[in-house]
Amino acid sequence: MGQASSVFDRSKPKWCPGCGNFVVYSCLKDALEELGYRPEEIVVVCGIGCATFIWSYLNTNSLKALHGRVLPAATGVKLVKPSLKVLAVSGDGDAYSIGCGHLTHTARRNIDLTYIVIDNGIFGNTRGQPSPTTPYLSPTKISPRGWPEKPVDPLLLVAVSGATFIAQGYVGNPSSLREIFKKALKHRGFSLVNIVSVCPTFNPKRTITTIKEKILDVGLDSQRDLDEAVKLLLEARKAGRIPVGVIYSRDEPTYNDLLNANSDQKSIVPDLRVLEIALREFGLEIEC
Amino acid sequence: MGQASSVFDRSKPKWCPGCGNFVVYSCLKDALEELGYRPEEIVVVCGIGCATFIWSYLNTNSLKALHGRVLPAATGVKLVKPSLKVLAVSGDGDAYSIGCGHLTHTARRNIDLTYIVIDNGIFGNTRGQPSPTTPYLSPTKISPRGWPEKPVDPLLLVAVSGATFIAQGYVGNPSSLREIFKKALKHRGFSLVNIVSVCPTFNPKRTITTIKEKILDVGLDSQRDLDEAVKLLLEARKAGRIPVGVIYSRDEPTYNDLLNANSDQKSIVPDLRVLEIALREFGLEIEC
Amino acid sequence: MLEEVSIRIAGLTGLGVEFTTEVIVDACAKRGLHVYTYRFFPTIVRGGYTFSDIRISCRKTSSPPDEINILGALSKEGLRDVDKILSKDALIIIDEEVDVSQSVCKHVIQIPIGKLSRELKTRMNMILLGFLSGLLNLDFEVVTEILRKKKISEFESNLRGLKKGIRIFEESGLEKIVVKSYGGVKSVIRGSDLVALGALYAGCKFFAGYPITPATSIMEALMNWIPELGGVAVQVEDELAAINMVIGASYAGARAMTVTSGPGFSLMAEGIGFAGMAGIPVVIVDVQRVGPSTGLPTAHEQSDIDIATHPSHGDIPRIVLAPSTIEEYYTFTVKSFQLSEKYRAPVILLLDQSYTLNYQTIDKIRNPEVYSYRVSIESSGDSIEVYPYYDSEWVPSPPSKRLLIVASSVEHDYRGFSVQDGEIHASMSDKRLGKLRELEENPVDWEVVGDVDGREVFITIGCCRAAVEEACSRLSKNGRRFKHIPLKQLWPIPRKLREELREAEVVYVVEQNASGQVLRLISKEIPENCIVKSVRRYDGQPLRSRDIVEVLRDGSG
Amino acid sequence: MLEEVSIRIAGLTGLGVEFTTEVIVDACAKRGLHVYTYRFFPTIVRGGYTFSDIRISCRKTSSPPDEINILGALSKEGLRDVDKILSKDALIIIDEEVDVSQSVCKHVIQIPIGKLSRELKTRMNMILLGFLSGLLNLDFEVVTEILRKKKISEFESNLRGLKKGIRIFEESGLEKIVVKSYGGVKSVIRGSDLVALGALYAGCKFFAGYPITPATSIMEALMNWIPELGGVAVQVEDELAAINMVIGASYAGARAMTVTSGPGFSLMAEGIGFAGMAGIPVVIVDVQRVGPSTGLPTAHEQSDIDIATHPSHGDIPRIVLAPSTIEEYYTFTVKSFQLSEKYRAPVILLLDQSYTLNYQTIDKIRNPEVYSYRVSIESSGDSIEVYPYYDSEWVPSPPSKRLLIVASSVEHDYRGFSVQDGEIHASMSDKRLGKLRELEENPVDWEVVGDVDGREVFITIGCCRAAVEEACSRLSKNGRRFKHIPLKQLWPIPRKLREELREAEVVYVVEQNASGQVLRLISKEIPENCIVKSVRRYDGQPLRSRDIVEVLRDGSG
Ligand SMILES: Cc1ncc(C[n+]2csc(CCOP(=O)(O)OP(=O)(O)O)c2C)c(N)n1
Ligand SMILES: Cc1ncc(C[n+]2csc(CCOP(=O)(O)OP(=O)(O)O)c2C)c(N)n1
Ligand code: SF4
Ligand code: SF4
Ligand SMILES: [Mg+2]
Ligand SMILES: [Mg+2]
Repeated sequence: MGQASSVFDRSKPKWCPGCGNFVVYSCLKDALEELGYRPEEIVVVCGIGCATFIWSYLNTNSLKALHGRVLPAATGVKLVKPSLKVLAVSGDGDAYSIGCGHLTHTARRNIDLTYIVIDNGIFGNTRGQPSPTTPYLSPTKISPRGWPEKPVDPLLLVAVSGATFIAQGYVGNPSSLREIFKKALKHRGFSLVNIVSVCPTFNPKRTITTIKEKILDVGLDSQRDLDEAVKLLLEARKAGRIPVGVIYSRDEPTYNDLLNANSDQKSIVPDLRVLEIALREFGLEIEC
Repeated sequence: MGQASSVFDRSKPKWCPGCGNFVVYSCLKDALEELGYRPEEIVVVCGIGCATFIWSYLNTNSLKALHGRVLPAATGVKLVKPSLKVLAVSGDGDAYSIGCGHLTHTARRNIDLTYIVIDNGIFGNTRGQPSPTTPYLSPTKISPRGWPEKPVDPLLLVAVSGATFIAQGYVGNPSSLREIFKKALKHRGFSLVNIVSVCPTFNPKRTITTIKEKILDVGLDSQRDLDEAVKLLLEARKAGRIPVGVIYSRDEPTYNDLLNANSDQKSIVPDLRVLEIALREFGLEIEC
Repeated sequence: MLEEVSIRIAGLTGLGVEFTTEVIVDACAKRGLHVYTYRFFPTIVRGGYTFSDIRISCRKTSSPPDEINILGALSKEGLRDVDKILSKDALIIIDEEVDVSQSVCKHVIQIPIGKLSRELKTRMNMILLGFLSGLLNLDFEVVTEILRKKKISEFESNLRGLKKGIRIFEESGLEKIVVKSYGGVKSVIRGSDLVALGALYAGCKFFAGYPITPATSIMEALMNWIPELGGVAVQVEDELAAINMVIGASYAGARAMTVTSGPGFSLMAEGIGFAGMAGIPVVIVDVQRVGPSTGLPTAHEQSDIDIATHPSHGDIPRIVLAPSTIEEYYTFTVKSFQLSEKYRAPVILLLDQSYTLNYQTIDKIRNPEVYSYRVSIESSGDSIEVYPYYDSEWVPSPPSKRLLIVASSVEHDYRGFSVQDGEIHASMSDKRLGKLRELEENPVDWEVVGDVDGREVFITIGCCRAAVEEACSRLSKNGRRFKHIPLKQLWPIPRKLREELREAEVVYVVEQNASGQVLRLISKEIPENCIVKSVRRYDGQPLRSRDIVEVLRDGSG
Repeated sequence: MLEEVSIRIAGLTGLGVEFTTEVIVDACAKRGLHVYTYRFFPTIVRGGYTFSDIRISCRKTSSPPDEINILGALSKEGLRDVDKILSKDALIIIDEEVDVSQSVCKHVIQIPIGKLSRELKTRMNMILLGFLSGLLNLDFEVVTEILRKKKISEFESNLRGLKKGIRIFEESGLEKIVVKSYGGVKSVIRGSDLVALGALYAGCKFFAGYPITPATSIMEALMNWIPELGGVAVQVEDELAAINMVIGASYAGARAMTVTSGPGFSLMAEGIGFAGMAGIPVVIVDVQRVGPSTGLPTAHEQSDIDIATHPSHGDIPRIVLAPSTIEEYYTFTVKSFQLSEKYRAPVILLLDQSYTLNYQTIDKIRNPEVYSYRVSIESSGDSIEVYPYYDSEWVPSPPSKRLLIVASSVEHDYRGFSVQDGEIHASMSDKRLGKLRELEENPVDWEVVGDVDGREVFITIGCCRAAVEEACSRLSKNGRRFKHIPLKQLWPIPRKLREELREAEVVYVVEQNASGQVLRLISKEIPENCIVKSVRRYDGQPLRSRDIVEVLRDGSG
């Protein structure tokens, strides 16, 4: 697991022993290295939660944002500095509970960034409450009689919202996860990588073994159209399977493309062109 | 249009001439009457926007909530007073822009309420900005070169989130709309009725005629399962059609059911049973 | 020739009150007259009561008129609530079909507005416009030109109405009302446009916002102009997205801003704290409206002072400015960007609905000096350095060669790295807050007007300045000596305030909210032995100078 | 026999510092001793530095100890930062594998904690617990029983460790440390449980919340107990949903509350304004943590006073209370519900992390009288009436026969119907704010302690009360006379405060934030001629009495 020192190492990762975040962290680092990125070219925007501690350990530009507001913050970065590679990192609570609205909107804008969500089915950092991916009717510390919410289906959600790259990985198969990351990072447009992960401390029922039993390998080279992708996801859900691989991928204009915002912003201060606008629109003279 | 005076009339509706809200208002009133409801049994929870002015004109219990927070407020009502019939009313901005996150969560909880969204493809009340259902790439007052967001697909969104009743109506066919309302009101669980409507003042391009051309009647008695419903919606979208009717309907336990909250709350004050809990858990004596 | 005349155009929304106002205002300005306008309008788009007051004067005035001399009513609703505001000799122009027998006013001219508009297939407001432009002696060519420019598609029918209205005026035998004018063509503009222009001048290259009355017009202006200058402006899903996107954009190097009103500002609370903690410069414009909660979305109030000065949990650095003249709508916006960079703090610009949405004549503006702390820092050598994002005068941004920029909502050391250490938190807190002491000593555009030795002292906020200046200049003729401090920097509270009040005998704090938010904010600066009078008007309309005159006459407050 | 002894258990998260603390505390309380605990812990779940201070005393104390007499370290990190806090004759118990050559302390006992735990397949903390229970003369049966009750699954291995630890202590030849005790078994509890119990007693039947440290423990308690009493408690998607759901539930008739901490509170800003505008009673608990922004989520601070007292845009009515004793965590919660109904205002309960999360002994509680304004009103006759939701003493709710209940975020008349009228807005504003004047005159649980004639006056907030009381009682032995006002009602500001300060010569305002938020809030109540000292500690840890003693000795502030 990424033992050799890397340009992306900042400090030694700290999570509970056996935490899935270690795997994600090292696969991501490997993928970035293999694609030849340099730390200065990358901005990692993170929310709050155990998953997002990646930001402390990964040596890149980074913006530690608010809980649930990762995508708007990451969008802001991409819109003014399109030359940067933007990664957004969340846990399942950050992304699908408080952040759920932004997910739909960011997907439909096709913002060119990769959203990595480490989905351990629990709020780890707040010590083990159910999350939007906690299984329906399962008992939890605050719902002994069963959790009364059907889980969010993040892949379907972004599929119907307009995401142009949808993938799922899991922490039991690091080499596949690394490849998924590479595909997602190379994609131009909004990509979601949901990673089925484990939290041995607060969600001990979910282990790599129990996940493994449900894996459905869907490969890394999706030629599916949206209908087929949705069908695959619906069927997997019905069968209780976890599809792993690239589910959907398609080239479409990004938000930056449509806004004609494909070069880096530099604020020219003061911007004297405004004097013309003032004169033209209001006959207003502004002296310098 | 509901000329005869009704127990549900509070004051004369005021919208711009030709506004689709008139039709929705009168169909809803008719549906409530035909189902034999009394004003005291109903709570209308509204957001902010032209659509939501219905709350002023309809004579029921009513809670005028915040922009985008209709569903949480309505959920609160239903959870403590299950005997009430709860209607939530929004415009497309209220429901799908700022309120988008709550939509997914309310659907997956299967809260027993009917959500009526009047979708005129525009922010009417703030004077005509694009909404989440404004067509992709269409020019708007703030995006002369085309609106750069793919529209939200509310029906698909709630379908994959777990809504148990999904319907779409349109203001060009009041009698069908009335029947759709009746079906939705009779449904036990979360029902969304999206109504394709018109705003002649700020969205003049969308008229009843242009809508009518795209209507795809899917009937009022859906026997579809979720896969079929999703397929129908995807196909209609691809074909540029607007499906109208009941798209999906299914009985499932509601959140109230699972929380065992099916009788009306009355606060017993003071609740002396707490003295036992204090003693049992902490050996703490509380004197009265 | 008169020195000033005030007109009210009133009726229902959808009848063109706003359009009529704009044409009259434009035509007056072209004639060298000064104008100030204020429009009252409801939330419903069509069919609600609305009016527009136009003050036409030979002098620059920036507050609503004490009296209305001419009322042009487009429907019977136009007569609502006019008793209190009409001058004794006021003239009412109204449709002949309206029953005016209840009218308090002797001078009522009834003309067949409705009938003629139907006959001529023109709009009612055009007939009224014609009548008024005759009455006010507006130049026909000028008015025609304005009509053509404003709505070319309806030009022909509008012109028909205009001409008919003029004819009716001429047949009425009424005398023309002519206001003196000095100097040439005046420029008229709304505060919203000035804010947008100021932002552009300051190099604002990113805007994200969500529509909300009365801030939408700034947003719309920015959405149109920013792309023209090569920047990015977006309408997003809600205010949470807006503020966080602006933070992301600013982190990445662009001068960035958002605009909103009360409800949206409340939603931005957490984001504003994030900007303050991470030291990311942002500018937030809050155009105030009647609160609390959804309140009266279209009406004027100054009740966001509490939240603007205490915008988030924890000890966050913040700068709150409230421009007091229309010119400052421009200059303060320009300055906000540089202040937010220098102090690494969110700058909140508190505006008035009345100045933001309404046209008034404006003096020639002088651009303030503008300076940017944004730099591109190139690190040398092989190794990658982490830049102390927070702990520096300069604001670099990615991508920078071999340099990483770290910023965080979590407590951090000077490089931006997370810490758990309470001592570091304490020293970082001191650093974040300490910088602002400079502004406490040297507040932005501090000004004391009126009689600097006056013992009766006014403290005003925002647009209240104009009404108070007008009232004071009237009453100082009776020998009373008024000092007047338009409080433009609400946070940090300027130390100079205390000094200026040292000799005060009476302090009037003038603001437009129910609870006296400004007074509460600054009350500890007022010497104990002095009489404090809280002057508040909070009925949704901007202060008039007569409100102040009454207070001063009564001695009440 | 000693009067008191203080222990620190320290190490890394995941090693059982918390568990060990709970067992010791429980066993002490069973022996009739008083305890106060404070735990420092990081955001990372496993592997971060943590400690827990336990103060064991014959008297009730509610502030952290000035000195630690015994340090039990579970790993080398346990030695961090101890120089300043260890007493001169302190004893350190630590693993034999740790290098202690740098230790300042002479009394270091090294025991094979790690080795034995591996050998015995038990946890390290159990061996330490055994050692400490020997040292503190805890009853073996009692400790065993607690272990059995707390974690039955690990009981056997825990017992092995315990016994081994006791044996090592016995072999060490150290003397036992015995603290005097008066009276019988004490009850120990955390503030979080008291808040939950108080809410239940008040008849709270609805809870909605979103997890956030350090408020989660209240939420978890409520989620467990509310359904037991037939109510509804839900965890929802975010704080926006939580506050709005609570508003919906309260409108529908249930006493309802939510709990959060700073970031969540900021997100609730808009909702709190809605409750205030619509007159819907809600209780919002804010357990403060270090801000701004995400800050230090697990550390103690009192920096949400600014936002709690100014929580939303517009002029909203609000009541802000800050309990000053652990008993008040219960009684204030009970009262909050009835205050929010009586005044139709949101009640914000500002709590301290330190009291909320940590166990301490508690006096027997007397229930306050509790009263509900909720009624079911049955209208008679045929017609349907609309109930004046806002404009009444009583709070009815749907369904009521032939009665409709209307409540609104938009400005409304007395029935709840939307208006555009500014005059109505003005009068409704007065009505909303006017009610609170009663609380200004008669604040909740007003108390002045210490020497009521003292000219040196302390004003404290929350848990600072205890440290100040302790310091004052120590220093008043030297003849100084201290008056002490624990400020429990932060909004509206009690008028009595001004009266009580009239004779003051020095006022010390003691609070735990960087900028002096309480001082700012009340500074206008302090007479001008008196010396004001702002005493602040903001390094994430609760105030100790020695902090105050130092200030009083220095004369600095
Ligand atoms: C506004 C706000 N609400 C709540 C929190 C508390 N909080 C921190 S992380 C988190 C959720 C953690 O769950 P997840 O996103 O799944 O991350 P994990 O820890 O499981 O990796 C919550 C609720 C917060 N920081 N901010
Ligand atoms: C927090 C907040 N942000 C913004 C607004 C302003 N606002 C009022 S209604 C509305 C949207 C209206 O659009 P829609 O929901 O589609 O309703 P319509 O008027 O079209 O019926 C907006 C943005 C507000 N009231 N509150
Ligand atoms: S609590 Fe769970 S998610 Fe967090 S670090 Fe530990 S194992 Fe990982
Ligand atoms: S603006 Fe549009 S939505 Fe609003 S009332 Fe007018 S037509 Fe209807
Ligand atoms: Mg998680
Ligand atoms: Mg709409």
